[in-house]
Amino acid sequence: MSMNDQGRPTRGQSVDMADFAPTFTGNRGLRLKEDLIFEVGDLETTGVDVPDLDDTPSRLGGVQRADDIGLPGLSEPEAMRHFVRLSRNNYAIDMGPFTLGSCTMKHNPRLNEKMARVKGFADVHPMQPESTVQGALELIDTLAHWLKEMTGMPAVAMSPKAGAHGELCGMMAIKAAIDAKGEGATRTRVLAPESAHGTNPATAAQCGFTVDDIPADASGRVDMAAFKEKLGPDVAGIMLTNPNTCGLFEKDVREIADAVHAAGGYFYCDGANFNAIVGKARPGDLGVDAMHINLHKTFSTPHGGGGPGSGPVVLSEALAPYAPLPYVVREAETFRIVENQEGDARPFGRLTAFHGQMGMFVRALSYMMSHGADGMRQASEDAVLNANYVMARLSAEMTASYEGPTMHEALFDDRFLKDTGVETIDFAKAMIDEGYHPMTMYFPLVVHGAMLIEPTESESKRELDTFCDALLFLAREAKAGRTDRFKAAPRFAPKRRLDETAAARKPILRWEPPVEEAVAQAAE
Amino acid sequence: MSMNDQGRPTRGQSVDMADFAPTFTGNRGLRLKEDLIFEVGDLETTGVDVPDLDDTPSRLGGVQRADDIGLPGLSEPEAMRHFVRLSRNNYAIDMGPFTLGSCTMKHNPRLNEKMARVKGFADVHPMQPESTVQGALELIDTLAHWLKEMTGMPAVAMSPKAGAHGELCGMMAIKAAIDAKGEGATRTRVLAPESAHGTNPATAAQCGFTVDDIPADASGRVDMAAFKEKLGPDVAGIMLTNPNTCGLFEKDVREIADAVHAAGGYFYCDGANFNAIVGKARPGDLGVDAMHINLHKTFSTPHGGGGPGSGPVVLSEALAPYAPLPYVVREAETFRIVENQEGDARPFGRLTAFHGQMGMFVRALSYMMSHGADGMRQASEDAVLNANYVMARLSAEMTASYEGPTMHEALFDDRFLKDTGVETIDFAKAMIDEGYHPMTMYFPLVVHGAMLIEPTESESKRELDTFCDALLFLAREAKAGRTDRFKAAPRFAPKRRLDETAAARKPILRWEPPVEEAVAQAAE
Amino acid sequence: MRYLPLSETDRKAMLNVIGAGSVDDLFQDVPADLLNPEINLPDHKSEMEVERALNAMAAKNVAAGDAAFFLGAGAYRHHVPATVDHIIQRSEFLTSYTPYQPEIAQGTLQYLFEFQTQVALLTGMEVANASMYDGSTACAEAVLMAGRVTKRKRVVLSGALHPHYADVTRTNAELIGQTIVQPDPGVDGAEDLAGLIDDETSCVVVQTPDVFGRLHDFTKLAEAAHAKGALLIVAFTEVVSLGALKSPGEMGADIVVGEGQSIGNALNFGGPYVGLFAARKKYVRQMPGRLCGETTDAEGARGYVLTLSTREQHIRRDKATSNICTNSGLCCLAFTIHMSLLGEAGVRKLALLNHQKAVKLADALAAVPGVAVVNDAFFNEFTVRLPKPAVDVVNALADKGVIAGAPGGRVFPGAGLDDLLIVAATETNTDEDIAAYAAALKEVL
Amino acid sequence: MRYLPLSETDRKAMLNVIGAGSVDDLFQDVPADLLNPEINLPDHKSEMEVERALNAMAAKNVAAGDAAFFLGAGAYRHHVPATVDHIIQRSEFLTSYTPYQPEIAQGTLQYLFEFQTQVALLTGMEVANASMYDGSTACAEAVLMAGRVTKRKRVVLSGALHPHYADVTRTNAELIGQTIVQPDPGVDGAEDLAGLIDDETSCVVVQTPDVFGRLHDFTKLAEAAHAKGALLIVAFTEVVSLGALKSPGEMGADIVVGEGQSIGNALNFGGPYVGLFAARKKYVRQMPGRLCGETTDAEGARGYVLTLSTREQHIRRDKATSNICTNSGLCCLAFTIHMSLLGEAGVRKLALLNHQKAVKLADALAAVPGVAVVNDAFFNEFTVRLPKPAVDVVNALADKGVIAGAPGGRVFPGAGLDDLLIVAATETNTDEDIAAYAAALKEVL
Ligand SMILES: Cc1ncc(COP(=O)(O)O)c(C=O)c1O
Ligand SMILES: Cc1ncc(COP(=O)(O)O)c(C=O)c1O
Repeated sequence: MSMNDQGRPTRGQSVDMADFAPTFTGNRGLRLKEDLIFEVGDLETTGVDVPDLDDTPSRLGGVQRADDIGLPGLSEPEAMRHFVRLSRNNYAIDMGPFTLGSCTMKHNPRLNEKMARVKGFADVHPMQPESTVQGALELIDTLAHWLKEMTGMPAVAMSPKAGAHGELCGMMAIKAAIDAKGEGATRTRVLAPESAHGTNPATAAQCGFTVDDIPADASGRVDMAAFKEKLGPDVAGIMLTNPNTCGLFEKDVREIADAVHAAGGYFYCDGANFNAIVGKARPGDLGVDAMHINLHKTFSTPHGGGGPGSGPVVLSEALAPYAPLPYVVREAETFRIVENQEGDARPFGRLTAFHGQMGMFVRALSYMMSHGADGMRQASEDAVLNANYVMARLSAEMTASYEGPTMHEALFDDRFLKDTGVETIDFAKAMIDEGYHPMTMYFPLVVHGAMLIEPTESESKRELDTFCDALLFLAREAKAGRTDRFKAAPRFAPKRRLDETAAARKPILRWEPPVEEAVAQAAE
Repeated sequence: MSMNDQGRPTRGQSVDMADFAPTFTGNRGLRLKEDLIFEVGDLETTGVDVPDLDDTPSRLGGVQRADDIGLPGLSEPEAMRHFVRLSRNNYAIDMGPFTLGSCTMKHNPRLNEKMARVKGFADVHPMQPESTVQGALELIDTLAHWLKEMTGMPAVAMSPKAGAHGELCGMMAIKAAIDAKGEGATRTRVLAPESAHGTNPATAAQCGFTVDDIPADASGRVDMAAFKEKLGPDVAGIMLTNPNTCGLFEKDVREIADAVHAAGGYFYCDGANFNAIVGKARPGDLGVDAMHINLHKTFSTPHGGGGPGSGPVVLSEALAPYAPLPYVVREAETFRIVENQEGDARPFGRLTAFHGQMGMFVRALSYMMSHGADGMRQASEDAVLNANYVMARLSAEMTASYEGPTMHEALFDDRFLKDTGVETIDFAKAMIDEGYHPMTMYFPLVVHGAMLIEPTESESKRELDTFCDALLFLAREAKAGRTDRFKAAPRFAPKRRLDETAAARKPILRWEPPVEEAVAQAAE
Repeated sequence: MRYLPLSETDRKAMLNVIGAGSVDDLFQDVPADLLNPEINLPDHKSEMEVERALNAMAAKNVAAGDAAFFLGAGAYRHHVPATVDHIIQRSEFLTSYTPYQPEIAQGTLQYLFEFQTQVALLTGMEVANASMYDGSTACAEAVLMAGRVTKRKRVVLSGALHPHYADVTRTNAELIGQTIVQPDPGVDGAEDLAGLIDDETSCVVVQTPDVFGRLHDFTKLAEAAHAKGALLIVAFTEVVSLGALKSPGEMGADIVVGEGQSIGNALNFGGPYVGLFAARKKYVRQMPGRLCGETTDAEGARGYVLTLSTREQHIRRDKATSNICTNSGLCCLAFTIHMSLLGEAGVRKLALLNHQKAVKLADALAAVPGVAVVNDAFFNEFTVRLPKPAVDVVNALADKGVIAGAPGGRVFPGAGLDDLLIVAATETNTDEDIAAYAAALKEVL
Repeated sequence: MRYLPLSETDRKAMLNVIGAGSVDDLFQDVPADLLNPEINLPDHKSEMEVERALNAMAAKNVAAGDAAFFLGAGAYRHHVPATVDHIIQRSEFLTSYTPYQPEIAQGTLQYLFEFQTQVALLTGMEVANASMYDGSTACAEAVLMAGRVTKRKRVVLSGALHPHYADVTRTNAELIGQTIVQPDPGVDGAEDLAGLIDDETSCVVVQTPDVFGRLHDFTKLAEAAHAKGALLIVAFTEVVSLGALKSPGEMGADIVVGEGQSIGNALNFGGPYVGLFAARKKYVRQMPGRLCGETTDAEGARGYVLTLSTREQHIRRDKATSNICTNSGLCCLAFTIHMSLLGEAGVRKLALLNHQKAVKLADALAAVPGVAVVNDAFFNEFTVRLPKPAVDVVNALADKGVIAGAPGGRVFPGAGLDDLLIVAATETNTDEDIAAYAAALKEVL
């Protein structure tokens, strides 16, 4: 309410051209331009005082570097300013709703950051003697226990570095299990819904499988008839996201699992949407053989502008023996890290150097302990409640793709924009002007001009109401033919709309010294 | 260069009204509005999980609180967002030049922040047994040693909490010394230049002295004739800032010191401008009896939007005995904190609870050790070089008040704006649109429409060049009669120009519940 | 040097533009014989080296968190949410100056407005300022303010006022000819302050919880003071107590001052802390320190500015209400964030939890032979009487990893209170800490 | 619960709007008998309690900084300036997603562009991507890429390639029918890799400094590989070495992969780290991972976007060059900041300082009776031969507060290299650390 009172009524009028005469610097108040480090720094300047060298003779055996690398250096004040200015051109969860569907952009507690920086976790080397890392191994074992409890699965592989890496881990375990049965040559086909995230088919292919799409039914779920059609002795398994990428729970999941198992295949579940059901339902009860968990989604480790993530994979009894190296075992009061094949374990190999994303493990366990069993269930309920609330409110002007109730996401398509000349991308860019990060656009592929909204449990009702009011306003504007607002968008962002086509046509992937400089350098 | 290339040429044209149709939310891209916590939170919500209470019976003896306090609570995600959004409406050193004269807004190294948070410093109580705080006392003693070395003074009082508090400390010591000589009743007049910072006369008055202004001569320095005129048996001392608030070094400082001493008075030096001469000249050599040092200026402890600061005061032999309690003494290998009168010390009293701004001491020592004697001297030279460079470049269009060379500040007045209709404040607000925090305006009072620029050593030549180009551009615009740009400024800041007169006329100093609410609450 | 952007090339180029031959030419006004003195200090060091040196000093201290910790006496160890320290380190808050340019300082100004409101609500007063250095200087400023309001020069202090607060007040007030009247400190029986108030009295300064942890209702004293035209100034050192106790405003206080460190701020060996200062609105023009007020901008949008600055030194100079300039900005922010996180529900629960821990501690210590708990009522701090000097007991316990409290002999030197020990408990104390304290105490007595 | 904004009142109001009776009505698609399972885990905890529990675990580890530390073998302990950790914790960097909306992600995109350029310069290559998970996965991806480029399936690995890199590569490559050829690891004599390259070979993968710390110039090997139409892939585990050594690009490498952890990132018990991936421009369309490119906005202003995404899974699905999605964003930022602070002057000096520390360490250890330094040339890591199994020596030294290095028996289990110890030194080692190591080693041998 008072939000709308804060002078907006008059803002429109008061704007005249004088208000927008360009500035000399190109800055606009607190909106600051910043050049590249290559334009700010130089080869002499440094922002680090490295202690002085002595005359110890070098033993580099004749392979030392001859000429300049060409790296600019910035003094500490210049570097601080450079990166702070850059940061201010970003949107972030800490600034407002970040409703990217399938990304679970929830609040990132700072307690997690604090804990991950405790020297006993951050300043420990992965190859230290076991006696000096018992606490680290205990933490991994404890997190593993929590993950197994929450999923109802008997085993978990901790080393995958992100969701897609977890998919690789799970599908490699499936491949190993198939090979162990001597069916490696024959079971080569993996089923996946058309709505699947790109990493699913990419992963299957990277494991040497062929991918076969399953169509969706009218309700946005797996078409059971078509699915059963496709089952056969050459089927290695199915990769299914549940709740699926339309935000819907696959009602028939148990039947799907049974059918796949009956056909001799395995059930890989993409756990990216686990946030909808943590504490509400256990993948283990649904017949899942392998599922990755994006700690950087469900368990709040920060996305950091694209990573790092962490993708532990829970495994069924059938796949557990094939879990990759290394893994932690508890023996009475001590913990051991197993780095080589042992006993009757049949590890399919190694996925990464060392033991996985310890920094993310600490954060995730900090999140899980803070919420506890009760808090995690409540979080899932709130995530689902928020999504259904958004679905209910926005349906007044926007077109929901499927019947509710939905789970943690609300999926809309562009039917409500029909004949307005406004497309999903224009609508998204107009949201930027309103102070919001757009929802996921054009995914999943099964609906036209998809807009997939995932509010997560971190949004308050107050925040969601303003968000919905703004989207309803934009929808009405579009229908009223005010297309400028959309085609010109974003108008207030650090940049106007960027030309992605030009970028791809002749890619400029790095800074190159301006020609004069280059010549000068050559001349030297 | 490339800064100017980044599309500005076209920016002017491309702007049409559609670009500025108001948004629904009132947000503008990453410029986000945010209400008060009282409008965001409520009495039920909390962002802290306080462990549960048990049934231990209370022993509050009947003075427990009856009704609500009325404090809104925010969940952690809401609180994070609230304060992050607020923060984005601030300008800061980390964003660009912050050339407030007399404020020494230099780079604040993050190493200092890291060190101040080490548990051995941050999580220590001021009343712990001495055996458990030897390191803390050592740090205070070490910093004291560095400060005495840099100033050439024999003693230092560490407890003052900021510059003005340091002034109080120094003037109280002077008062005590005068009283000790039995001249308390007669020596009641303190001399201070008209250009003095407001805290100087305020401090003198708070110590029961009367203040007598000394005029400035044509060169911006103490008018020696007038000064000597004013000396007499009733003079307690002089409060002189050196370099003075015009950024000039008081050439005759030694003569001034000698004259004051000859007259039986003391020389208080306001050390706010110490950054100009650290390692270049020592106050002790200039005849100073007391000088406060703003650790939050000269020694880089952050200003934090108005504090906390720290203002240790170095003292001459004459004043040392009157230093306030408490103070640290080293005895062989151990340190002791003296909290009560001892030996022949004659402490004038106590200035604050406990021992002073430990958190700032750690930061300042971290700064001093990092720079070392060589680095601090270099820093002062660069601060002075930067100021003279700005003075030289800006003099092309702006009117410098006094002959150079100047010290760490460049002082301009508003003569160059004569007849343009643009005043110092308008010029300052136009700088905001260009992405700069204005310089100090209308201080010192000795020149008309003062603009006092202190770049500090933290600015690179590149940054200063852009800054100077922008100010020269604005000066030309003003002279060319483009007054809109100035009167309408700031046009791009989070707020347009704010009405300070209205604020003072009927002050609203706190949030009050909207009437309906108030009624409702009463009704309960 | 990592902090200095200018290269030698830059310096030469700049000297050229200036027209100076060398940097020292720019220092020509400094007496030549004093320029570039010999400085006996080491040269610059790398981050690594500085860290090593400072960590070595820090390692010589016992961090409160590494002991069983029960010390208060004006500074309290509370748990501060990680969010607080994260936010106050935002560049925009940490590295900004006093908000002299409100259009680009709304972040700071809005939280100051929120801070002032929170403080007014907690203390039950009409207005609060944007902070003082700490509780003790706030107390001294309150007494000076009372002098301005009443034009009187006689000050009555309670004997149970934190002695540092009393000393700071005395140091400031006596300097301008005010006289201080104060009964001796003591834990037995109540002091008759009303009886000390006369027609020359500007104010009476009291504290609750007082330095011994005792709780008071000053309603009657307020009436007595007002009857004589004097102001009642109520001080506190533990702001968390306001979550559980009747507010000074309700008791009729005219000015309320206190220490805000407990909320949002670490112990920091005594500073920086944040002084809270609240008063009745009618006295606002006599208040010291900065005030943030609401206004509108050229477009009619709500915004905030520093206001009523005609009270302040930069305008009023020697007629100013105080010489304070820089205050406790960032500590206010920490306070505001922590208090916003707690909210009504959180702060009240936190206060009660503190009280419950103290009650448990009191019972545990009372069970130790020879130990007597003095207070019948208290919040999270109370006083015990020991069979031997508390200083020795505290030192002996420190060797056993227990920081036991503030000895009467240190808090009130020479006042004959050496057998008293002032003990505090907070939410950070575990039941194990309490048991460990009691056990160790039994051993050393 | 502190992280959940919805109040019970909110929940009821929202259910009304939705038209649902209870939250579980929204879960109607979940088989009823499986809804709300019993979960055997504790309920929510306060910050204080979580901190206590996690700190207790951390306390059971020996932090590298609390020991004399000389372990490398793929992860290196360097001093990271405080500025780096401050900046990566800025909300705008920490809590943003992959820059899918470039207009409000220029902060992330610009540093990625700077990162790509820094990596290209360091490796001496034309282009670099926006990071992989770590050095080992980058290595595997490089081999898969070589397969796509050459359409061949035979891979030659050096025996001195970090065994984790070799294992990860083998695990990925064999899965799609590639065959791996690799000589046994050894420190005596050079391996004849050129001789192993045939017309079926897609690539040869080598490392310098290699896992034993030996230095190589692969110029000849590059020619041999190219002569057979195979690609040369050069890996490294210590990026700081590029400040002192001839770049792989200069040697003729086609793809360069390595671990970037040393710059800007802590040890973190193995992760998160940052994989560096650079190649010749002509192969860019076969590269895995994200690429950031320059473009202009509607006003002609320079800006950055993710580009060439037709290589990636979200567009190309099962035909993608890799399945990678989330990469090491924030670790790239840490790398970019630290490298921007160092710059040319800093990184070269840092590299030489590391080398000098290692030379001193080598001399100190060589002086211990029974110890032989294997390498004649090295950067900051080298191998010593001990008179007894290195594993036992390392454990014995751990008890003396020395983390002595990586035992051959752990790095190459069952390869008969148990008497080897791989030792690293960096700028963080003091001369006292080095002396302490030598002294302790003498004792335990
Ligand atoms: C449904 C789904 N599966 C898999 C992934 C891949 O996870 P990651 O990015 O952690 O590799 C994502 C991430 O966006 C996703 O949304
Ligand atoms: C010249 C001068 N003297 C004294 C002061 C007061 O210092 P502080 O703000 O630390 O109290 C200042 C601060 O602005 C100043 O500029």
